[in-house]
Amino acid sequence: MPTSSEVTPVVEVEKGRRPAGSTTRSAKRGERKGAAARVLGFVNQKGLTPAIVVVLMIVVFWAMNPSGVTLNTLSTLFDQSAALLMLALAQSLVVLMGRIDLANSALASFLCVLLVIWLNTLGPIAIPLVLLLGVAIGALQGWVHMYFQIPSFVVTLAVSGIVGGAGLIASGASAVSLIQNFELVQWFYESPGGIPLAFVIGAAIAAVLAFFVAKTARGRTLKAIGSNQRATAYSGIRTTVTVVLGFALAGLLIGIAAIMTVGQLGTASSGIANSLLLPSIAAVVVGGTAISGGTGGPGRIVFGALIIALLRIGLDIIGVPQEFQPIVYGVIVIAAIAITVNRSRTLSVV
Amino acid sequence: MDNSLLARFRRATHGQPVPALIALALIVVVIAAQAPVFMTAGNIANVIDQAAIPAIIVVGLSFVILMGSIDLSVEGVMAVGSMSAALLVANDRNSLDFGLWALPVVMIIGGVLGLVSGLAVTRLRIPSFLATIAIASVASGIALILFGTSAKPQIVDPVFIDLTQGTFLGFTKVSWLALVIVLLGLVIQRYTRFGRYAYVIGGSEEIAKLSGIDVRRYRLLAFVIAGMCSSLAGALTASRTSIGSTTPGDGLLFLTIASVVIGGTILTGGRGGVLHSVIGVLIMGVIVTGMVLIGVSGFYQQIIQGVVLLVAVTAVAWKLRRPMRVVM
Amino acid sequence: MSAAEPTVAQTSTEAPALRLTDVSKSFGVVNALTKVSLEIRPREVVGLIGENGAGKSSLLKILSGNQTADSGTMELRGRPVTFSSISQAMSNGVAMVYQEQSLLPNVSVAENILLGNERGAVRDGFYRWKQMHRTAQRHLDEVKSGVSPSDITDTLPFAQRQMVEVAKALATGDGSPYDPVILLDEPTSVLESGDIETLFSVIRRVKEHASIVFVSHRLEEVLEICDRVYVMRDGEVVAEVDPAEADVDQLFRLMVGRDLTSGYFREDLSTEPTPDVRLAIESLTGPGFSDVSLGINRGEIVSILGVQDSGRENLGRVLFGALPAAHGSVRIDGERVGLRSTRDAVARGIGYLPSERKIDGAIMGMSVADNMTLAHPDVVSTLGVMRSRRVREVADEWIRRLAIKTSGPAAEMVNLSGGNQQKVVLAKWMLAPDLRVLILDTPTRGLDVGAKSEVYAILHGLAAKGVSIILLADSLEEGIYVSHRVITMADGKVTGEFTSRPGNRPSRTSLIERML
Amino acid sequence: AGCSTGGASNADSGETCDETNTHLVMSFRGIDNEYYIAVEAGAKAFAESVGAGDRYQWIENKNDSAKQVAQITQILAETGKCTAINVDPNENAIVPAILNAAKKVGAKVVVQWTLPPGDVTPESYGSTFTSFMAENAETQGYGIAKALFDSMGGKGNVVAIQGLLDNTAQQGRQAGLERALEEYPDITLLDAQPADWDRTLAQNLMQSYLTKYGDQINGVWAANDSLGLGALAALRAQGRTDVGVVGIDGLEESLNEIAKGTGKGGYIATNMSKGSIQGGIGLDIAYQAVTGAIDPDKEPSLNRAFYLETEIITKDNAETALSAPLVADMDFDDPFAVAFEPVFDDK
Ligand SMILES: Nc1ncnc2c1ncn2[C@@H]1O[C@H](COP(=O)(O)OP(=O)(O)OP(=O)(O)O)[C@@H](O)[C@H]1O
Ligand SMILES: Nc1ncnc2c1ncn2[C@@H]1O[C@H](COP(=O)(O)OP(=O)(O)OP(=O)(O)O)[C@@H](O)[C@H]1O
Ligand SMILES: [Mg+2]
Ligand SMILES: [Mg+2]
Repeated sequence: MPTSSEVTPVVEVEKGRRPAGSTTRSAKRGERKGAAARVLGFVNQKGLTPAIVVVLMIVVFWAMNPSGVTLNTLSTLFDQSAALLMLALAQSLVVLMGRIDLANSALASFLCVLLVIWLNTLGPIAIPLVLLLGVAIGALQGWVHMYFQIPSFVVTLAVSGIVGGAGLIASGASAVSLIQNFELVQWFYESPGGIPLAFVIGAAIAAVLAFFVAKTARGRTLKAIGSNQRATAYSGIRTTVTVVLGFALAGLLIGIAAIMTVGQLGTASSGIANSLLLPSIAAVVVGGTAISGGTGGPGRIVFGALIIALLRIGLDIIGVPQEFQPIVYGVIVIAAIAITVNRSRTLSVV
Repeated sequence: MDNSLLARFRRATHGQPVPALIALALIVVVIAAQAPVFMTAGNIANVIDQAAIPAIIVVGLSFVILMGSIDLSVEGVMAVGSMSAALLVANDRNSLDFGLWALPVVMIIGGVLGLVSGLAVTRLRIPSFLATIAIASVASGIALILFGTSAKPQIVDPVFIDLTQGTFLGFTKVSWLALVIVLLGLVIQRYTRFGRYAYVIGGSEEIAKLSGIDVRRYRLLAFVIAGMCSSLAGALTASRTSIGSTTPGDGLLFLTIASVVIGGTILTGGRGGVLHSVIGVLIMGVIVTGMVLIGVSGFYQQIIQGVVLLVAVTAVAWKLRRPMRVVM
Repeated sequence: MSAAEPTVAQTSTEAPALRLTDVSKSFGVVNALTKVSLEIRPREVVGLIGENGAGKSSLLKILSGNQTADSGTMELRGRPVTFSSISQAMSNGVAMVYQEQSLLPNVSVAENILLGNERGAVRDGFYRWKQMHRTAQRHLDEVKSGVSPSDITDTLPFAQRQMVEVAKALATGDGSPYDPVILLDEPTSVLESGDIETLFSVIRRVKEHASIVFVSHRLEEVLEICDRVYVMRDGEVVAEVDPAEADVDQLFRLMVGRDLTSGYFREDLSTEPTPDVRLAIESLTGPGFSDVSLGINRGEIVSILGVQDSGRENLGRVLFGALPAAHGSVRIDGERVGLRSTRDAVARGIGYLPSERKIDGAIMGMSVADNMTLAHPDVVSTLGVMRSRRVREVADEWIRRLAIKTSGPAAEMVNLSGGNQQKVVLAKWMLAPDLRVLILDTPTRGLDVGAKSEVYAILHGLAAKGVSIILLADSLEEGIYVSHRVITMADGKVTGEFTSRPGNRPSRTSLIERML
Repeated sequence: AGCSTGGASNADSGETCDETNTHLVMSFRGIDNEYYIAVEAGAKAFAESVGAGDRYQWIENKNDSAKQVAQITQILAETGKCTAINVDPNENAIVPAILNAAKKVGAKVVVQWTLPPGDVTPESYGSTFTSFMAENAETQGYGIAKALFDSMGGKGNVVAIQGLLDNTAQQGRQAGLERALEEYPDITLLDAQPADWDRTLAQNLMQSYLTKYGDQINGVWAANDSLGLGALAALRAQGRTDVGVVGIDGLEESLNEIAKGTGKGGYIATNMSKGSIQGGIGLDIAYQAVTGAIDPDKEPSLNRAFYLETEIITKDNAETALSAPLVADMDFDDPFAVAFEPVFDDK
């Protein structure tokens, strides 16, 4: 019996028409996989690719500059990426619900400013206060988004402008620094026994979130909303409440990111964390969470954040010339996403 | 069929940026009441001049967004456009002197960058959100390499500079150029297969595929066109400032995307269009100018822009609001 | 039209328009098609029937270039071909109207009708709107629709949109110089009876110069319109039937491989409701309906019949809290239901099965088990933490009890056939610890006869346990034979109420009278 | 701490740093303008003068604060104690983090432009913070304002185009403008709005100013030359050659404008930047602190925190400025010769 590939593809095509085969189809791809592809598919399915990419990158960096990749430099790198990890985790919750949070780093900056001011004036109460405010602003964003039915992209874009301006006013347009209570936030950046505390705490929070999303009823509804919000609502789940909660939880993580940042710097300004927005989104996607929502989860973000951290700082370590760094960065991000994105799940990519 | 006046008006204006126009009119009225000088011919020409380059960007951006994708590479591609334009026309760095022929060359370069974004999206299946961020990074690296290690290249070609600084019938030449490009965008949107399929693909990629439409090809083309528009905008910024720069588009990404959204082109695709986005650009431009004319403190401008963005989008999208509607 | 094209002298009536030989197709472990051989002759309507998941859609997708076969050959007008894309199939005169076909809401009717198939209306990439409108108008005239080609699709009422779909089906086959082959995958499942008649008359007319493959679960329709019928079972063609010599029972037997012993609507399983009122609706008013009062007893099945825009669908949605009620009250077992959110409804023991399974019912990206347990996580969790083993057990149990065809609880919904997806959505409510009222919006739409019959059996079983059921029936027969009582609605008002017991069924005509 | 691979272990080992093992690090924003090109040229000149060309590293943060902190922390984790850092902080808020990272391993830092927030000074912080070097933003803003006002004959109206509002240079320059305004009672400041250091935004803002104030405007004070040149383009487009513009940075383009201008209207003045000195001498000071050639704790107050001499360029000296070499003549043996004026008054 002839197989389809042996059949001569004779196609009647009339003159002047679009040539035969001008469109190629994708369904055929992936139907016949070799053993290697199956292994890769399994690795991808289990979300292990980001971890492998991290290891590969470290090996490559080490090969290029052995003295730059040591236990010491790596633990420094982990520590440096703790705030980024927090913001990426916050982003991942939002992305999981099919939304996006463009205010995430601007809110972190704003909370940093308030944390410094309040630690100076109100004392230790500043920490719970900042976390609460993060939760409140997050929840408010989620509510405005759901109640007015404005895309999260727009709401958070607007909020990033608003909290940015508010931070400017609160800080009096200059840096504010901690004059007391530094010890309350600084301990994050101690490394008892060489263990990068900030990153370890970050990873622990990621583990808790991963459990929440994968194993709890409430966490699963985040995913369900990201896959099909209407069907979730038709299952008797309060989607508005859930989305608001998701944004609120993200706000909490952003508050933690702010505490970590202040712990690291001892000061704050209205734009101190702003540059972390795009890296936080990249970390989420490189970590294998589909930007369209519904798949992936916080567990993988740890490796996504490490990949991005390695890219942001690692290129300096191995001495890539400055003007080539943006190019290398862009190319590696595309390559990393290309191999970590689980294509079988997403029907269309936009 | 409902034939009340309101219903007939609704049908006649279907797909037209009516809410955005109303918003624009309201904002103009408010500003003109506070600062009567706003309504002078000179100021209107200024507002249009300032809107010209963002308008060119949103023409390309609109097609990408209509298809449900997004292009965040605007600033990076503009940097390449600015640097390559500055180095191609008469300048103080090299002996090249392409004159206005630099523009098509720059647009081809931008088109190639758009092509790479498009290929990453359609072939590697990377979400456009990230593919274009990555390309923005690559583009800014290219701009840095073009910049090298000497001072910003100064443009000395008077014809090229006159493109943005000279006037014609009371408006800057670049305003007219933008008008031509916007009209071209409207023609493409209304009369070409590409333009119509942008709506189809944004409406439902699945139906488009099942109808035998080569979705990837059109999506790719949208990114190419967006790249061309952005690089042209970069070149025109170089003309306007008479230097090549690696950061000619700072802040324009926020501005253009906010404009597109305010105009009523929805980010999930399928609705809106070039005209919507251009009106969005005018709204943003009017607000920025208006705040200066009224004399709003710089501290509050960011907040006001954010609030206006929220309010405008809420107003524009209010009629779409209904129970169980899903908005991501 | 094609007959006018000089290049094609379609005299060889004997060469089949399409012939398949030993075509197989599998998805992983699922064999969707096994060595299927069949032919489609010029100027005939070929019926294709089979249970959900029998492989009908898969077969059509291969014919239309949407997918490629794993093995086997296909001949188009006597020459071997492989379609590697939809547009290739279209330019060779093979076109398909999909089961889940819907129109693009945001573009004009004309664009929808000629989508991907614009031919002369687009020259060198440029639209010639006049010609486009003219061509579209011609197809609209064929279906006798008053719609204008320049209307934007989502401004049309539902009924008109359906006719546009039909017009599109006609236009789709119009793209080649050859007599077209038009593949219709369940075109009638979303049509009302009047529109079905229009479609049939159109099919008869088009048949003069085209071959048509017609897939439907409504066997009467198949017998009415088809010249020849292929019966599929488990990916194989098991019979070729001449409709003139067959009846519904015979077709059913061939499809499912067993007799339709106890009656299609499973009236044998029907039980008497208890006399106590479970659901009391009082002067309820909502979007599209007003002043509805209704009492439903424990264990009673009430079907509501009405045409498009009768308001019955929204009544269902309001009862479930998915749409806001303007005023009125709803009580279950005497307790008032909040009606503010779907959550209120579920908390009171109400379940709801939406009509648009793919959009509102199933979460395609999630597993069968996740879909089943989504509404009642408490059943499978302790203190909010899901117990994986319990999830698997519960899902396995319902897969078995409802005979769901799937590889297991972890299978993704998207890989199930329509009928089986519907059963999963049903199971979502059945595992509720205290289900009191189940509202079903056209639950059997697009299901095969066997699956329909199984759904009816499930409904009777639920009623026997005391669940009250509101059924927005898909057909008059369904409404009449499955329920204890039939309510008719028109223009947002209840217009009639009929008891429906064996031997005392309301007549079709009396119902239709009240529905208009 | 017995770990011998970790670079940070250098901190507690007694190892001395000399010409053969000292790392030179320049941490700046980018290299895409004249100022940074001069900075790097000066720094390279110094690195080569001590034969450390292969241990010299230029890192960029592209206006990304978090990245700058991470980069420096990361480099220090590798190179440790024998590291001389010359840093242009992206914003003052991150200076403490940079200093703390350096202190942890024992490296030495020279900070350009912006002091850490609070009352932290090199002397109060300790030897890690070897020196602070800057141009006096207030003097700059004052100097160009004075040049502008003088060109206007001491009377008339000006508008100001500001940089980013939360930037310390902007704030200092603005203060200088205000001091000058006090000295010239007949000059009125009509308006001051930010244009975020962006040439295009400055051009747009100037157009709006012209709409709002029209002929009232006699002069434009811009917080840097990019803004000034943007404003100049807007003025030119409206044929307003009578309005004078001043800026800061000494861009070649503005020097040219000043040189070919009339001194009344058009580009009036700018402030010559000292890129190569900030790059070369800044690195030199950090290097000498690392090798022990200087002991920061023993240096006088002036040498710990100083301003460079401010040089206002007007039509009189524009030609000279234009012909000056990229790298200024520097005496690397006596780095503190450039310390012109103390930042903190002696207590
Ligand atoms: N993409 C796919 N991946 C995996 N399995 C598939 C896929 N498409 C179809 N199948 C399986 O192939 C079988 C045949 O499906 P098909 O859709 O052809 O059935 P059908 O006869 O059209 O059913 P229905 O009447 O419900 O539409 C089913 O078991 C289905 O689950
Ligand atoms: N969310 C809504 N808000 C306001 N009005 C609505 C809403 N949805 C539908 N309507 C209007 O209410 C009326 C009834 O709609 P509905 O969908 O309930 O009819 P129907 O029950 O679906 O008919 P059928 O059962 O035959 O499909 C229509 O005129 C429709 O336009
Ligand atoms: Mg099917
Ligand atoms: Mg309906």
